[in-house]
This record gives sequence, structure tokens and C-alpha cells, in this order.
Amino acid sequence: MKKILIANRGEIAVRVIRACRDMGIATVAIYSDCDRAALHVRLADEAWPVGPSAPRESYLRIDTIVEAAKKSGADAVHPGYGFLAENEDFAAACRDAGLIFIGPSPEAIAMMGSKTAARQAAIAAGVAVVPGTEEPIGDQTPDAEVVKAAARIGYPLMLKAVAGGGGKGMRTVADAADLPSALRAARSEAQSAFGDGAVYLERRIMSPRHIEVQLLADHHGTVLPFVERECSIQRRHQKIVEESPSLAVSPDLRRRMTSAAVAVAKAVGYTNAGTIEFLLDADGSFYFLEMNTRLQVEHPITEVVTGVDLVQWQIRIARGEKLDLDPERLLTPQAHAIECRIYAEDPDNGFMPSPGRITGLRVPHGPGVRDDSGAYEGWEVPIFYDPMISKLVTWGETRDQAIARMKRALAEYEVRGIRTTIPFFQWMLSDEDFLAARFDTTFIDRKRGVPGNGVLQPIDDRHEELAAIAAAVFLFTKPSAGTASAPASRWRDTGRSEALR
Amino acid sequence: MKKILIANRGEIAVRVIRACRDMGIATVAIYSDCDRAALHVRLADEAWPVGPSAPRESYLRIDTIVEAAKKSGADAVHPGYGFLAENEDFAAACRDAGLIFIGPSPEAIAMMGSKTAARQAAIAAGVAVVPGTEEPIGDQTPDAEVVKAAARIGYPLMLKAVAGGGGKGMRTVADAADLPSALRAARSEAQSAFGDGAVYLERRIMSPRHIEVQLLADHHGTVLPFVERECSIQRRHQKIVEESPSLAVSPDLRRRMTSAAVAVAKAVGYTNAGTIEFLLDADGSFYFLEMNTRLQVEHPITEVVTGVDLVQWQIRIARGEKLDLDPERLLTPQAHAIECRIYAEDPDNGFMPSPGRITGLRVPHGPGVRDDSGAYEGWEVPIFYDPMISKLVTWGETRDQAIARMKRALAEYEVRGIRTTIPFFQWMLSDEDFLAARFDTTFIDRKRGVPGNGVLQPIDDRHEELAAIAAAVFLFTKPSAGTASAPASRWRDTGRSEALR
Amino acid sequence: MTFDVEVGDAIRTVTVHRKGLLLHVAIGGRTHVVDVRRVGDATLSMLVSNGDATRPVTSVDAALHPSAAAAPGARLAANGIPGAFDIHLDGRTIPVQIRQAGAFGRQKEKGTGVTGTGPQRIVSPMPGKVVRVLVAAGDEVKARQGLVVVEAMKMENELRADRNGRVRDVAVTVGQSVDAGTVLMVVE
Amino acid sequence: MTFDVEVGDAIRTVTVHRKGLLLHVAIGGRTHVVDVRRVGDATLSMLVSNGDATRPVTSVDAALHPSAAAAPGARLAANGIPGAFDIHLDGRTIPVQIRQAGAFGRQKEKGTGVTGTGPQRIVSPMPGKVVRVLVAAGDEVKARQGLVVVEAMKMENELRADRNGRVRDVAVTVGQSVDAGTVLMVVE
Repeated sequence: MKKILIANRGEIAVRVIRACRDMGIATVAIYSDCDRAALHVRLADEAWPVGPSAPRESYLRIDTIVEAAKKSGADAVHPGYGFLAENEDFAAACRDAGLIFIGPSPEAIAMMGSKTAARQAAIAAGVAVVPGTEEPIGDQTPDAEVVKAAARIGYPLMLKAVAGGGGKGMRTVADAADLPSALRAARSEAQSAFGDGAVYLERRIMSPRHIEVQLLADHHGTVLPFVERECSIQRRHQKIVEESPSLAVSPDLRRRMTSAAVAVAKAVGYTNAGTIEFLLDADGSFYFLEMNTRLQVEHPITEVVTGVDLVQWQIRIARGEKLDLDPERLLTPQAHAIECRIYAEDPDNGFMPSPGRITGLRVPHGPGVRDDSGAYEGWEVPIFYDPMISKLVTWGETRDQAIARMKRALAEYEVRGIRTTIPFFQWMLSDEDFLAARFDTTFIDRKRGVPGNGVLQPIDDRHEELAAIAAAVFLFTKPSAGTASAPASRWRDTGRSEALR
Repeated sequence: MKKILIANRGEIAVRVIRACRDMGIATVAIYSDCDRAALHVRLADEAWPVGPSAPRESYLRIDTIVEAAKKSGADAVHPGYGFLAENEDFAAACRDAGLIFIGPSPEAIAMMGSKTAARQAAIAAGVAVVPGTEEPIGDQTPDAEVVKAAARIGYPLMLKAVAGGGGKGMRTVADAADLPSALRAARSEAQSAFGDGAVYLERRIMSPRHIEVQLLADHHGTVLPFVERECSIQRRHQKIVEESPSLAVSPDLRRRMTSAAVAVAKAVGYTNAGTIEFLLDADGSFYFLEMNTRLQVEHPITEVVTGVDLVQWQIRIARGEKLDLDPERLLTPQAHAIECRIYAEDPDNGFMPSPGRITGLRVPHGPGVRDDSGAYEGWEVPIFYDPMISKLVTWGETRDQAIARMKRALAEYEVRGIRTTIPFFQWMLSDEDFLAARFDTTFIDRKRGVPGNGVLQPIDDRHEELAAIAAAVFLFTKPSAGTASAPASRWRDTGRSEALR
Repeated sequence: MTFDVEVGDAIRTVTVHRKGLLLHVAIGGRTHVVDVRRVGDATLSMLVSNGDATRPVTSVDAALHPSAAAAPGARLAANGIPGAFDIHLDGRTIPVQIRQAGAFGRQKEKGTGVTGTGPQRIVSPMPGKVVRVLVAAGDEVKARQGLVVVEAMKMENELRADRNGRVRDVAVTVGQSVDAGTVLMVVE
Repeated sequence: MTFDVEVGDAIRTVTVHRKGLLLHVAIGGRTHVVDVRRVGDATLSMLVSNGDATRPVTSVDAALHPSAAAAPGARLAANGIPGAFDIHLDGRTIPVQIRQAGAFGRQKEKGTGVTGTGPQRIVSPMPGKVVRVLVAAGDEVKARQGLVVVEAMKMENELRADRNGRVRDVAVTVGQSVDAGTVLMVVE
């Protein structure tokens, strides 16, 4: 394997490029029109255009991407997450074109990609699932039928896209009256995100924790589970904070959950990296939720608690290597890690997207800090894609140390020109329930009351006063128009640090 | 301990500030005139001026610094490394002023600070030392006497400052004819760096490796050693690359070296963090070289291979906590780590200092990368201090992975406006002797031939051509003078990314 | 020079004058001595004295940029410099508006909220496409009722009413592309 | 537009012209198609075709800044833009000098070294203080012999002769502060 095309964009494309660099493998980026100057394009060895900005016309174009891979001379394709990562047609098209797809087989993707088929596979492997509809509900199924199925399951329930992922096409339904509008919204989002409007129903576990098990599986029959990740902090059914290990998982529970995860993966002949998601109920029972047949957004926390590079192992597995990792080590955390996803969203305004130009960027550094980012100063966050711009990971000897470092790192992090979720995390990391790990997937909604309400972190008088002083001093000391540098010397003045007098 | 004054500047002051933040402790920075806008000042909670730019008038002013600590209400002082870190008068002045000095006792500093007394302590503890003069050679000792002492030891030999550290006041002397000029230079440097011109002589071990053992020692009698660091890559007797563990150290040798280190530390009643440096001869014997009674520049590699935060432990020990770390864990590397010190020096020109404005800065990120820096874009590297601007640390499951990540991280690292040692490291990381860990402290001199000769990394034709294209394209596409933005909108244009058409 | 700065729910009056190499900044009845350095196009390193002390020691980095939330065409402070900033300071992001003293007029003083009780303008916070309009002109709406759904960045974002009222103007239709700051409807 | 670019030990002639949204860049007998975006004041993202291919796919980030080693007053390329750059590219730092075609004169062509055989100017590479002058005007010196010691950044830096010669002018004395680029002495 000498050259890999990365069929993705943003931070995950950058992450894969770094893994390839670390292995001496050349990289080919792809880009849509608005991503010409994106970081993944700048860092790759080659970059091939794949179409207009809308994902359907570029990053979801199997034909164009396979053609770019062939023309560039790549011998493998890494799909990242999202876009075509869980599309069995793409995996098959790569295989048919003689390209190694760095992921599971098209058959495994198809099996687990259908959330209803995946539930059946889990049941067959002896793993409990949340009660729900076992067959997909197609686009054309009349509302009345869905209402009937819902009545059998009982409210509250979850509406989920069969082809789902990333919280898209998912709705909570509290009672029958809300079902039609939720159904319409979920189908429309599912159609738009996955090109498939089919959904299914599932009983809503009231206050579950979201616990997942990372797996690596090679082509020689070895399936290795990793210490669990806890992903209970979600908004809009999308993870926003993850940690590893989970304080809710005892060594015995870890053994049972990881064994269940391995059973499901073996049942479908799974290879490469994948994740089994579980709901952990307050009574300690856990249910198979779904399998993600790809790298997860939150994979770095597993990397820092075990010291294993998951992306490098994806590549090594794809080229036929045997998994020779010590299984005990993978289940023994060396540290506690936490990840905060930095989104271009305004948490003071219901997490509305906040795209635009990043006019200034200061990234945190120091011990126990890792920032996986697709952003740079001067870059414009486009409106066409997921608004996540980076993932900030911190770790330490204890959960408290990891959290303290996260607070420090967030205070160092400045993203100017757009709004981000950083203030939300600063609030959250001071919340006593979060600090005590007393939370479940309803945490954010409970804490915030109705979404869209007010500021999370009321600014105290002292900081308001300092802000007022800063604004006044800034205008008072700004270089006056009359003394502005001539264009030729402007260039030399970039970022100058000067005494104001 | 609620507030700590950091009696230092640059990256180490930033490092200590981060540790304090992680522990919820307020920080007080000090600054000389030219450091008013330095990163450590910007990141601290408070900043107190301590005098003009010359170190003797600011960072070496015990009275001014102790006064700033008292006035600011700090209850402890962290000295960093360099400046007053190994000055027993400073440690005593802090104690006398009721401040906790985060380091060993003045007595231990004095003992180990005299390199000749330290040698005697090591001998008393049963640890071998390099043959040399056991008494300091004062400023006024006539050259003839020194020549006589040198003849007893034999050439080649090392001239070293009694109060030495950081390679300053150190000279290799090949034969008697060179002794007077080397003596003059070493005394002058020692006087300038430490305020003490006394030197001593030591036999020069011809191709030693420099191996050192990090220790933590609490006030309850516990002394814990860490897995060794290898610091053989030096220029001008100053470390420039370090790694941990050392490929030259077997488990048995590790046990013997760490035991010897503990013996020396116990012999002097040592507390807090310290490092015992050894020379490891080609035949496997090792000699006590000196003890550094402070945090080392290269402490981060130990942190990443053991998961322990050494600066936090310095603070915890200083406030009386017991060391409760698992000794086995500290001697069992979880990873292999390497550190490259990024200096503002021109490696193509004999490592001459290259101070000046950093007009652009791109710092590497991603898995297995940590950058401890005191620099930011727009900052001017002052001419008054050590030219190290940051420390880049990478780690991985194996040495090869750590090195591959270092190469990748260095390729991402851009420091524009000044010259740095980055090109030197890129050359070094491709050298087959370095890759095979076949090196000793003479590595750089041997590889470079005579210092100051030519470029380290000859640029190939392809990259020269790309550089020529970039320069031409840059001038061809530069915004013309006529269309320059008005001053008011300049401010909005910062870092804009625009299509050129 | 005196400025009115709107921050939080109040307007604060700030007077700045130079005294040698330092600035004296009066606010809230106290004068702070400030030592300031510009460390980037829009970043200040300030050392600020505490209350009446004369030595500026509290270190504050403040980075300013034009507010990401302000509608295009937000009023300017002076010389074309935007008057609505997001200020990054001590790990916080604080929105402020600043004008030369008196420019805000007399309608607001310390303690009076910025969001009044007048008509409520429903503004798209980001560029996107209107995918559903849930109300029509003349409809009575309740606080927190969904009004319009804008799709952007692969998510459907429902904009809601802040308080009870009646829809006056609906300025957009389904399928229409809108910019950040576009007024979608007004609720009285 | 044609430029002469001195890089390594040679001068290369580069001709750039615009063709639609792309640039065509001729160098060394081949023409490369280049797609360029400015991603910062002095950083370009270039996609460059390989030789005669028409599709620019090789991704090269190039950051330029005025050479850190060039003496103050280095010649300018055009419109006051410095002509001596350090170019950061693919993890390398490559010094270049660029002029409009013909501006270098005819004394250098591809293959001739930049460092000639004329008088050797000993220049301080950094600001500092002269702490020792080891030779006097008229002294014969050998290659690699120490000439003068400049202290800066806590290190004594000995400047040496590149080759054998005779000291002509000694322009500094012990204790004198010097700037980067100051000529300390000349060796013939």
C-alpha cells in the first residue's frame, strides 16, 4: 500500500493524512468547490476535485471518487466517517475497481447499516436489543400504520432512520399526537442525509447512558475489544462530549459488554475497526443499539487511554496484517480521557450553526492535550457540511485531572469570527452533576430546560467590566487611519507586537 | 497553596502556569522589559515587572523577585530551570521570606550545585565518577597550575564550570596548547552565566552516551526513580534531542542506574524533582556526571512515557503530600518518546542564534504530538536569553513510530521570520546511524564534520523548482498597490483566504 | 475619550485617558491603571490594576472580532470599525457594543435590558435554505412556538417565538435561500 | 511575466501567465499548470501539475517571508516587496532571491555559485556584543580560524574565516554592540 485516497474532508481527512504520513504512505485528498483551500487539501500530497459544494454532487459521488482514486494511482481508499463511510455500494465499487477499501466488507456494512437487520443480528448473537419494530417503515407507509405500530411499543418512543448515524433522522416522540410531524421531519432528514427515508421505532429507555465498545478485527479471525467509551452527553441525539473509561462501568460489566460486542462482530464476520453502541439502563441492564461500521468521531479518547493508533491499525488490517496487540492492555486504561467536540454552533442560541470566516484562532497546547482539527486562521467554515471544526481531547491520571486540563485547554482555545460550543463546555465542566458523573443521555435537555433559552454561562460583573475596558482601550489605541502603513509594508507588519504610546 | 509566583520566563513559565491551572492554583508571572508581551505574561493571572532585559538586572534579581512574590500575595515560588533554579541563596531567601520554594532545600542545592562537592557526594554513596580534579579551580589560579593538574588527568579532557549547567562554561581541550584559551573562555562564560568563574577538570570519556535518571523525592523519605532518558544528541555540550527509554539500557542496567541515582539522592537528603546524569561508556560502565536539582528541560518525555505530571508532583511534594505512585509503573515505559528542542538558531550557520520577529507560526497537532512553547505569531524572540523557543515531543508504541511522528510533526511546523533548528532535525531523523540508535555525545560533531559547514539537508532539484515557482507565483498574484484595502477594512481582512483571479 | 459600552444587560460608561506610558480607565466609579500592548491585529495584552491600586498586575488577554451574531450592517463605532464585538477574555466570549459617549441615545441605561418589548424580528442566524414555514401572517403564536425551519449544515434548525404575539410579516417562502441576518418574519 | 529566481546555487528563469482561473508556469523547459489560493498574508496553497499533465494535483503549501539571514537593506523585488525570501515548503526551508527578469545582471547563471571568491565579509548573524577580537588588520588567517567573538543569547559565538586570506578592515572593537548584518571585518 503506497498511496491512499481519503474519501472525506475536514478534521477526519486530516487525521487520516497524519496516520499515512506516520506510515510513509502517500495521500490523495478530494475536495468540493468550497473546500479547495481546506486544511486536508493543504496537507495532502495530492488533491483531486470531485464536484460542487453540495455533498450529493461531490463527497457522495461514488463514481467520481473511484475515478479520482484510479487516476491518481492510489491503491486504497479510506472513507473516514460520514459521507460514504457506511455505504456498501461504495465499498463494493472500490473492490470492483481493484482498490482496497479500508473498512469492513460491503456485506458487513449492508448488514449493520440496516438498523433493523443489525437488531436481528444482535438478537441472533444472544445480545439484548431495545424493544421496537423489527422491519423498516418505508417512505410510503401510511401514518395510520405507523401509529398502530407505535401503540404496540408504547410511548415515549424513538423514531430512527434505518440508514441512520450521527443523530440525523432521529426524533423522540412523547405521544401519538406528535408522531405525524416527527415522522415527516425524520424521514425528510433521513432522505437528505442518507438518500433513504426509511425509519423504524424503538422504545425509549428513559434515562439511559450511552456506552460503546471499540473493536478491531483482522482477516485472520481475531476480534479485539477496547475499554469502553461513554457518550451520554448529547444534544439533538448527537454526541458532543465523550470519555473513557466510563464511571458507570465496573470491571465485571466491562467484561460482559465487551464480550457481547465481540459476539455481535463475530456473528457478522466483521473486519477492520467498528463500534458496538449500547444503551445502559439505570438498573444495569444493557441493550445493543447499533453498530457503526467505521472509525468513530470519538476514536482519539480510546487512542490516548490505550496508546494504540486506531487509524494505523485500520490500514494495517486492510493490508492483511495480523492483530498482535495484547488484549489485556486494550482493556486496561492507562489514563482517563475526555473529548469535547468543537462545533461552529451558537450554544446561546439553541446550538444554531454559525458558519463563517475564522478571523483568529488560538489552539491550546501543553501536557495531556490533543486537538484534532480541520480549521486554520483565515479559513471559512462552509455552510454545506457538518459544523464540527475540531475535537479537543485531554487526559490525565484521573478523571478529575482530565477535566481540569479540559477546562484549562478550553480557556486557552480562542476561535474568533464565529460562535462555537466552547462556552457550553465551560459551563458543563463546572456542573456538579457532570463532575460527579451523574448523567445520562437526557443531561443537556434537563440542564438547559427548553433548548434555546438564555446563556449557559452568565458572565459575572467583573468580566463584563473587563470586556468594557478592553473594547474602550481597543478603540482608544487603534492605529489611526492617517498613520496606516503603506500596502508594501503592511505585509511585513503581520502580527506585530508593539508598544502603544 | 493558593498562588504561585513563577520565577522564570518562556516555555517553562508557560508549562508551570498550565500545571497550576490544572490544579486550580493562581499564577504570578514576572517579566523583564523586553518580555512585557511574552506568552507567559499573557497566560498568567498576574504579571509583575522585575527590571531591565539583561538577566542580571531582572530574572537573576533575588531581592526584586522575592519582593514581587510577597507583594502579590503568592505563598510559593516555582523557579523553572536556569536563572535562579539552582541558586541556593534564592531558595534560602524564599524560605526566609515565608515562601515555599518548589524545589529541594538550599543545602541540597548548594551541595549538588558545586560540581566538585557533588562528585564527592556520589563517591561517598558508592557511585563511580569520571576521574578529575576534586577541588574547584578559582578565577585567580595561575594557568601553570591548571596545566599541571591537566597533565595528571591526561588529554583530551573537559573544562567545566563548578556552578555549571546547560553546557555553559564548558570546553573540550585536546592538548595542553589549547588549555589557556579554553580556560579563559570557560571562565568568562561561567562568570557571565552563573556569576562564578570557578572551573574544574575531568577526563574526557571518548564516546560516551549521556543517560539520566529522573527522580521524585518527598518529605516523608520516599525517593522514586523513573525510566531513563537518553540525551546523547548534543551540540556545544547542550542537549538538543532526548528520548526515553534508551536503546542502550537493558532492564538490568536500568535497575543498576536507577538504584545508583536513588543512592546519591538519599545521601544528600534530596527532596522534590531532580535528575542524576550519568555518562555511559561503550563498555557498559557508567559514571556519575552531575545532579540537576530542578526540573529538566526534557521532563516531558518522561511524562508521556509514564503518564505522570512531574510539575504537578513538584507542587504536591512542596506542599507536603506523600508520593503514592506505583514504583513499578514509573520504571515501565508505556510508550517511546522523543523530544526535539526548537531553537532560534541557524543550523546552516554553525547554530548561530537567530533572534527576531516570528512573522508566521504553524504548530503541529494530531496523535502523539505535544508542543511546549513560549512563542506565538507576532512575538519577537529577544536577544537576551537562551534561544530555545519550544520543545516538540512525539511518542508512539515503538521508537520507529515516535520518530515517524516527529518527522511528520516537523514537516507541519513552520516558524517564519527567523531561522530554527527544524531543518537540522529533519536531516538527523533520516540519518541511518540515528535511526539505528548508534550514537553518542560526539554524534553531531562527527556527522557535521567541522561545525559551520554547509547545509545539512541539501534541497533537491524538485523542491528548488517548487520554491522558484512559489516565489514567482507569489509576486505575480500579490494584491497590487492600487487595490490595497483601506485601513478600516484591513482589520477585517486578516488572514482571509481568497481565490486569486 | 468617553465611550458607552453595552455589555450584558447594561450600558457602562468608560473614560480613557493617557498618562505617560499607561492608560487611566474610569468605569463604575473607579479608575484602573492599564498597561496595554497590541499583540496582534485584534488582540490586546492588558495589565490592569485592581481598583485603586496604582500598579497594573492583573493580566488579561482580550481578543476582539466583529460580532458573529450581529446582523450585517450593524452600526459602526467610528472610522468604519465595527461597534459590535465578541470579546474573548479569560476563556469567555463576551458580546459587547461600543459607541462614542451619547451615541446610544438616552433610551437605555445600566439595568435596562437590551431586548425590549417591541416587535420581535426572527432572523436567520446562518446562511441556509427555508424548508418549512409553520405560521402565516396574522397567526397568534405562543412563546417557544416553532415559526420557521431553516436547513443549514445538514441540520434542520427550527426558529421559535421568544414570547406570545401575532405574526405580522412573513418575508420568506419555502425553498428560498437566506443569508445570516436575513429577517424571516416579524412577531408583534 | 518573467522572473529570475536564485535558489540553491543556480538562477532559474520562471515565466508566469494567467489562463482562465489557472496559471501556466514555465520553468526548466516545462510548463506546469498551477491552481493557486492565497490562504494568509504570505501563504499560498498551490496545486501543481506534474510536467506536461494538464491537471494540477500535487498539493504544495508555500509560506514566504523576508529572509531571516539577508542583511538589512537587501534589494527589493518590486513595489517595495522584499526579493529575498525564506520559503517554507513541504517541511523544508528554502532561501530564494527573486527579481524581475534581467535584474540580476549577467554575472550569474545556472551552475555558478552565489558565494564568489572575492573579499569575504564577516557579518554578525544576530544582534549582540563583541566580546573578543582575535585578529588585527593585516593578519594572515587560515580557513576556519576564529576572527571575532560575538556574545548573544547567553552564548559566545565565534565567527571564523571561510578560507585562507588576510584581514583587511576590522570595523568593530571589544564591547561594541552590533546589529544583525553588521560587517565586523573583511578578509581578502
